[in-house]
Amino acid sequence: MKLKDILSPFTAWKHVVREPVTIKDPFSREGADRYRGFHKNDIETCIGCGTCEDICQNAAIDMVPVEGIETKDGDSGLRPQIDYGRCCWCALCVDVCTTNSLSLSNHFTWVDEDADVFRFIPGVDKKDWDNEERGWKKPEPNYELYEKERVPMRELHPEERDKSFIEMVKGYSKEEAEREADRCVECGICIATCPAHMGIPEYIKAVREDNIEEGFKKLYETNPLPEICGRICTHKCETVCSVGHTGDPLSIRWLKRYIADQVESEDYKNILGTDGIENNGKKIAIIGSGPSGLSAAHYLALMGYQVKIFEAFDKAGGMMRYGIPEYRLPYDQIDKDINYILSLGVEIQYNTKVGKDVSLADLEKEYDAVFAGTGLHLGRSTRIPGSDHENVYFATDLLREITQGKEIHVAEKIVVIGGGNVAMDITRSLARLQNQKYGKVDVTATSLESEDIMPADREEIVESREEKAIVDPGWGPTSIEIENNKIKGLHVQKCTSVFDEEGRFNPKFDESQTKFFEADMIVESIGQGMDIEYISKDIREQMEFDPRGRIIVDDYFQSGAKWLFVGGDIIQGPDVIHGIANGHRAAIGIDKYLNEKA
Amino acid sequence: MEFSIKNIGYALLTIFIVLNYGLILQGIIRKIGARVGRRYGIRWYQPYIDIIKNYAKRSTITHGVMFYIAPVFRLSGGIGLLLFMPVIFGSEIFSNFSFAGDLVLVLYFQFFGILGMALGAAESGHPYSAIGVSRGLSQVTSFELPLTLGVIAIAMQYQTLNITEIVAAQQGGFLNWTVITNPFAAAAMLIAFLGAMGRSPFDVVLAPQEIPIGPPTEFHSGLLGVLQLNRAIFPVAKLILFMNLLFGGATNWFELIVKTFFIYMWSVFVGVVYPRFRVDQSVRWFLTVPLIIGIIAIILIRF
Amino acid sequence: MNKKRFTINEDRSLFPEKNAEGKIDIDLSSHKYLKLWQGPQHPGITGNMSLELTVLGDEVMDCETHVGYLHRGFEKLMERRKYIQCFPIVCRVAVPEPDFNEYCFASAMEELAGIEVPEMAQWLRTLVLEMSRLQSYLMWIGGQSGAFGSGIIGQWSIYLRDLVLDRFEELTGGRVYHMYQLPGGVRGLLPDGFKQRMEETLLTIEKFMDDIDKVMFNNAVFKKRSVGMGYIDPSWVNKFGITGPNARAAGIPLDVRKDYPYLKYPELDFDVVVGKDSDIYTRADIRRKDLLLSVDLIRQIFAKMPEKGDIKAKTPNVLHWKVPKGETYSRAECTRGEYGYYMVSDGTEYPRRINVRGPSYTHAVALLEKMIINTNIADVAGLMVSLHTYPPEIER
Amino acid sequence: MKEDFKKRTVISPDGKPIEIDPVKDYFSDAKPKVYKPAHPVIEKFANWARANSLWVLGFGTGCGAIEMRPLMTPRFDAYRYGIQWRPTPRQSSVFVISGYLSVKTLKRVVRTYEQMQNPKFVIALGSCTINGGMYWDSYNTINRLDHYLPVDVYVAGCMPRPESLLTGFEELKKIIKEGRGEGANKYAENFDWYKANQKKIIKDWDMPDYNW
Amino acid sequence: MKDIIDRIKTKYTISEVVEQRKNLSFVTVSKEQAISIITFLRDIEGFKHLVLLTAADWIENDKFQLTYLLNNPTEKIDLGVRVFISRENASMESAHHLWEQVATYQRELKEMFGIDFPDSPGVDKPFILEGWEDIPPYRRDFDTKQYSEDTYFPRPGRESNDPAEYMKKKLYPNE
Repeated sequence: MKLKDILSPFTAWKHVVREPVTIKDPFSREGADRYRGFHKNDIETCIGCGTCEDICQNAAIDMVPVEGIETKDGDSGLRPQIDYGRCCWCALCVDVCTTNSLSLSNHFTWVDEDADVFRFIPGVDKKDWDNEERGWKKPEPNYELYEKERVPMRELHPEERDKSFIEMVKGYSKEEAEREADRCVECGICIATCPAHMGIPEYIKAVREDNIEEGFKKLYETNPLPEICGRICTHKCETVCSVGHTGDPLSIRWLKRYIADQVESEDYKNILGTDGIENNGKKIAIIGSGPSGLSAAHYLALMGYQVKIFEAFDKAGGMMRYGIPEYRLPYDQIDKDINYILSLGVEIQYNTKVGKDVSLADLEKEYDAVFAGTGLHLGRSTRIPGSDHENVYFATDLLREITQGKEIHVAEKIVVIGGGNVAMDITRSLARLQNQKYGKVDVTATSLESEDIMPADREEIVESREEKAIVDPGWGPTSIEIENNKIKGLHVQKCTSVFDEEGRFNPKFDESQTKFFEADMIVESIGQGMDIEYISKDIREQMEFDPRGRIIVDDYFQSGAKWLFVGGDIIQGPDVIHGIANGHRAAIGIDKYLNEKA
Repeated sequence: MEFSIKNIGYALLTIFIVLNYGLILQGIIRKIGARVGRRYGIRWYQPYIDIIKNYAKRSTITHGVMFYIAPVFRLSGGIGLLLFMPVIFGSEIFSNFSFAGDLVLVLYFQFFGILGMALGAAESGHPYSAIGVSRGLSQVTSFELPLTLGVIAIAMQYQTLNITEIVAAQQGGFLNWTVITNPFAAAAMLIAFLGAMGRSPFDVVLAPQEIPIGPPTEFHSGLLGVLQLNRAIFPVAKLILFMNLLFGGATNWFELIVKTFFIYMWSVFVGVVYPRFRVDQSVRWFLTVPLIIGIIAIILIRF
Repeated sequence: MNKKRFTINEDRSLFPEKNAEGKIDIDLSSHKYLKLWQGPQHPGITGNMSLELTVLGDEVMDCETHVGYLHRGFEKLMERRKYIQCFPIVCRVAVPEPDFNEYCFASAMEELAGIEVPEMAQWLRTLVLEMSRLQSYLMWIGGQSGAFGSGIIGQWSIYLRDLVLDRFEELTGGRVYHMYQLPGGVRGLLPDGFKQRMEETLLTIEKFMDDIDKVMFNNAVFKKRSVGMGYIDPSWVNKFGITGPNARAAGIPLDVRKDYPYLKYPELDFDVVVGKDSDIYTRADIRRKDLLLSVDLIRQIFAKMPEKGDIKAKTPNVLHWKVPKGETYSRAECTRGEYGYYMVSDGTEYPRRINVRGPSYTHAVALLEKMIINTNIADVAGLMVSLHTYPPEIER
Repeated sequence: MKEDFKKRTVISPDGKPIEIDPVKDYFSDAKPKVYKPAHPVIEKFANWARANSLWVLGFGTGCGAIEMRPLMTPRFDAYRYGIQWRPTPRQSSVFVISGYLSVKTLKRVVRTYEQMQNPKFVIALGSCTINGGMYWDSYNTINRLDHYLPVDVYVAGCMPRPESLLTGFEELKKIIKEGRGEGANKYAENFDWYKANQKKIIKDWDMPDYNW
Repeated sequence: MKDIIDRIKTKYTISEVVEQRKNLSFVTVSKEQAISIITFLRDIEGFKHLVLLTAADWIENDKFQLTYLLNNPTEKIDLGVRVFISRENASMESAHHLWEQVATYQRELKEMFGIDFPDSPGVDKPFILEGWEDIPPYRRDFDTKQYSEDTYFPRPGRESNDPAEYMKKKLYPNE
């Protein structure tokens, strides 16, 4: 025992005169800026996707309905409720939150006698820490628990594609598709928005797990035209995709196409197991072989009905074939889907226009029920001065003629009026034709809506510009200048707003700002109208119409004339997926109607 | 010395003052210890609340008769030690029952408490209590040796066994204190004092990390309250004993408080910084250094 | 120093004879022995475990450790959690030192999934591991002196640990459970002014460590209690699977940081601290030096790490991350020795089997049971703390 | 049942064989009593003392125990609020259940709780005691503490910080001062229910129903 | 590493070799030869240190996998020795004579997987669990969630909705 060892411990006593290091007031001590304290949720931003619930390993999060928050497209109306009898404050729910609405405050004290109170809906149940700025937020930068950026779709370069009608989108490879499918958080918000309510998360899961057959079956449960839909669907699902709130939405459409592309025509029946459907002896007539007609035909055929489609043109597909340019939707892909439907025993009678070649009344007699999905084929006119000129065309007519292989008039300078997808289709088709004919492009698309509210898909606008077409939105056409019976161009004025405060169509213009688009051909593409001349007067009397002349149908698309079901673009739309959904629904309705009748 | 009812009143007054002083001292000493650990520590009046709390406990369980008697023994040990010494020198009221041979009796009372505790703790049936008691007895036995040697040396020095007389002999300035006049005896006793106070390195009896917490493990509620009362009185009584024997006693309460506080601080001063000896080490230690000093003291006095 | 193995009584004639297995046949009905339970509620036992001691007088004749009071079935729970969901729970395996769990889990998973962690994240991980080591040692040092009955060191060191926890809170958002080393990277860069505040903390630690040196390591009584006590024979290191400071105190330089370099340790300059006396004091001293080494390493890390960089590698969507089939073992040097995760993946979203190899598993059961025999019951706590065991990692 | 607890015959030191039934002989199995509060004035004073002298049992049952040390040490220094630690259940008045309880620990916790003297209080820390916490699906940890012991205060967090814990103690003080800290009486009143719950999960019940 | 495996191969049969990384390989050996291979590795090849002993349940193959992870502290390499044993009456030769801590591992395996190690000291004593009556919990066929729900009754009042189903209920209940 050394003396030093005995004495040196006494140095500890110097601390007795030093200030204690105690925190004077521990009750109001605050957590660090990053502290993972109690939950906050911005319920306005939150969409109730439930990803937080999925990742929570403690099963601490419940998705519960909240008063005052409605269930709508892209918002389940549910909000996370957190059980502090489970939570471990790992903040993975914050990190994975698709909208970044969830965060943690740096408050950490919650004491109570009752064990049942430790359960609350952040943001709804008011808490002291709701307005606390500090606390855990998702780390930055480059910190993602799932990939926020979309796997880019390989496309033909503008130079490669602007002369021909070859399909420009190449489709995903297996690796790309799996990578894209991996981004899905499986919330299922998209299902409600999809008119056909496709099982989107399920088929994406099938892609991820490389189980194409399973995915393909899933597709056909709700959609008999996956090849077509996989290319030209308006993909409303992607607009509500929860992943899209803080990143790119999933390429749901391309994944659908990926599945369909992987399956060869000859394997269809095998995979779907649709051999040997028993015929139930009932006959259904379908007018029009557009998406709704084909969809209805498909599901009716599966139910055992004998289905016959009456088609006015010499090929099936309706607007899908005659309204959509080939570079977006190659004809062989249309045939792939249609051929499968036909293989189920569906007959098509081409070149038969109901109302002209055969009357609706005849169909009523001959068939147990009739489904009409005749679509919108009539172009609408702007009715501005000069719009009756012969070189003023309707986009639908031109597109149809291009498909039919007819030589159409292609001028050197073209103006397209309209901002929808059809306008873009015709713009780009004309650009290709100009390129073929003149080696240069001079086509301008102008629309009433400004660029941010243009109804056309974003990528359509971008791609149009890539193909050297000019898109100049936000102008309202006033007149077409005609000189010597030749079109000189289009006068437009600035459109300041399209819809009024109540959301009705009521454009306002700034007359001081005008512009003149030079052109020697003008294409109108401001919408289409329906042609229901084939429904004779006596039948119409049984049916109901709304003040704007549209047919009123019930939930099953059954019109006032009980045997007549109407669907597709004339009821909802215009787009393919609504048509498919309507056709499916109507098929169920017809089945129900006939069963009840029997 | 005449015994009268009045003396009982005086004794009770002494006990009351010493109890309060003991409790406050306990609080303050714990605060000082906490300060070395850089914290504030308990409130100075916490020992009071603790005692009230323990008496306010509703239930008490028993392990047998001795279990009840032990705290009483312990407390009587403390009170006995106190009451047979003059607390304030020269004061009629606080001279208590000091008599001619009180030094011997006082030494006995040192031991009395732990013996009573031994009986009760054994009755409680807890192994830690049993181990604690055996440790306590061996340690007390070993530090009694140097302590007694020191006391004998002092008794020989002053030729008396009466504490009052010993104190009287030390009056007249600090140079007359035994600690100056008989440093070896004082050293032996002060080292033994460390053992008597039961602070580390000699806290083998309670030893929270080894046998939590030794003899009183099973005592609770009111029984613990009694032990706590003793814990307030007993150390002060010991302090007064050492003050009387070594530091010239006290002629008033202020002097008593100052002196006893510093004597107490001696054990705290050592206790805070050292870990605990093992029992055998502690016994060995008492039987070496202080024992030798004590023997030297005796020899020096004798010759 | 006294190298002789400690025995209480030189005269062993009073004690019973050992049998052929080297153990004593204990006949409890002989009334010579006392059964003594230490724990689970016992201040001298680290964590919630208990020792069933059979004592003769003051001396322990037989010891059986009882664990399982903290068993939560992590290895089972992880089998029904996705990989990402295992991430928050692994750190709970060893409460006072969660980061090594996070690292071992993440690195095993990254190895199977073939993910390269970005440079910056590796530096941050190294930093967090060293900080964790620091705070764990600070907690231990209080425990070691406390086990011998000196409370004052614990007061200081837990305060110091709290300062480190404050830095942890700033960096990781968690005080005790940091949940910082996510598979693929880490969860945040250093906050503003962190280095400076950490430096202040380190200076405070160094200052207090000087005092602790004087009060604890140069303390006559502490030396008396610890020198020559709890001897571990170097030959036991392999026999019992001893790692870390316990092995280093016996003169065997086992340190995963040097032997199987991981993260950024190859770029840091340090020597393995080795002792030779293999008693409680040496082990304590090794840990003190290791603690100061951590302080030094943190400074080195700050000096060498880049200012900015990616904190996380790109990983598959964690909600359905499938780790390729395979099995691996990843290890790290924690304060107690080699910490490891053995992971078996069957190619699904859920781990097939994860086994946590905590160093306490061997130290606190087989080794402790052997070492405790023939010691004084007063030394049981000190001996146990000197092996630095954490029960939660034994039973998980 | 463990070997130690089985009935057996032992030879006493004086050579006579004695029959012992450890469970019966070594423990008392009298049921707990309900203790009526004293006169309101006395009770109020007593409650003030109880609230200001919280003796916490030093039994770290789960992770939360690690935050006890900061409380005892300079940084948070709970002693200044009248909170002190006792190593023995007999003398403690507050039992802090620091997080999850495995069945094996619960058995010890029940015993320890029963050894504490009335009035006694329980503070439950963390998610685990409320609804199972992160071990909600574990086969070895309980989900709801209030099924086995009466709980006075819950502190949320995983694990709760020392500051929260101090707030919990303050809350407990408030409860005691208001005279609502009657957990021990509640336990005695609903003794059969608590016992049934405990026995349901503690499979090797080798102790008397009540250990004082 | 490769030469070590070659050397083992000269004496024993190894059915599968996986090189996980440069200093970690796994070999599969038969139940009969396992202990003798491990002893060989410990005594001749310098794998003196046992890192861990654990098991994995391959219920679909009706096998338990035992992994003895050995470490060579001088060469700084690890070798995992895998042994597949049948799940039915699972039993394995004890290795407690090789390393002291193995008995502990074997006790745990016996308790958690029900793999018996005859002759291992104290193998039948409960290690972690107390009064366990169900099948050994680490076996794959033991459902811990189910057990917990049946035994520890979670706090009532929790109810969750799946967003997709809830939206269907709210927005298109009939479709």
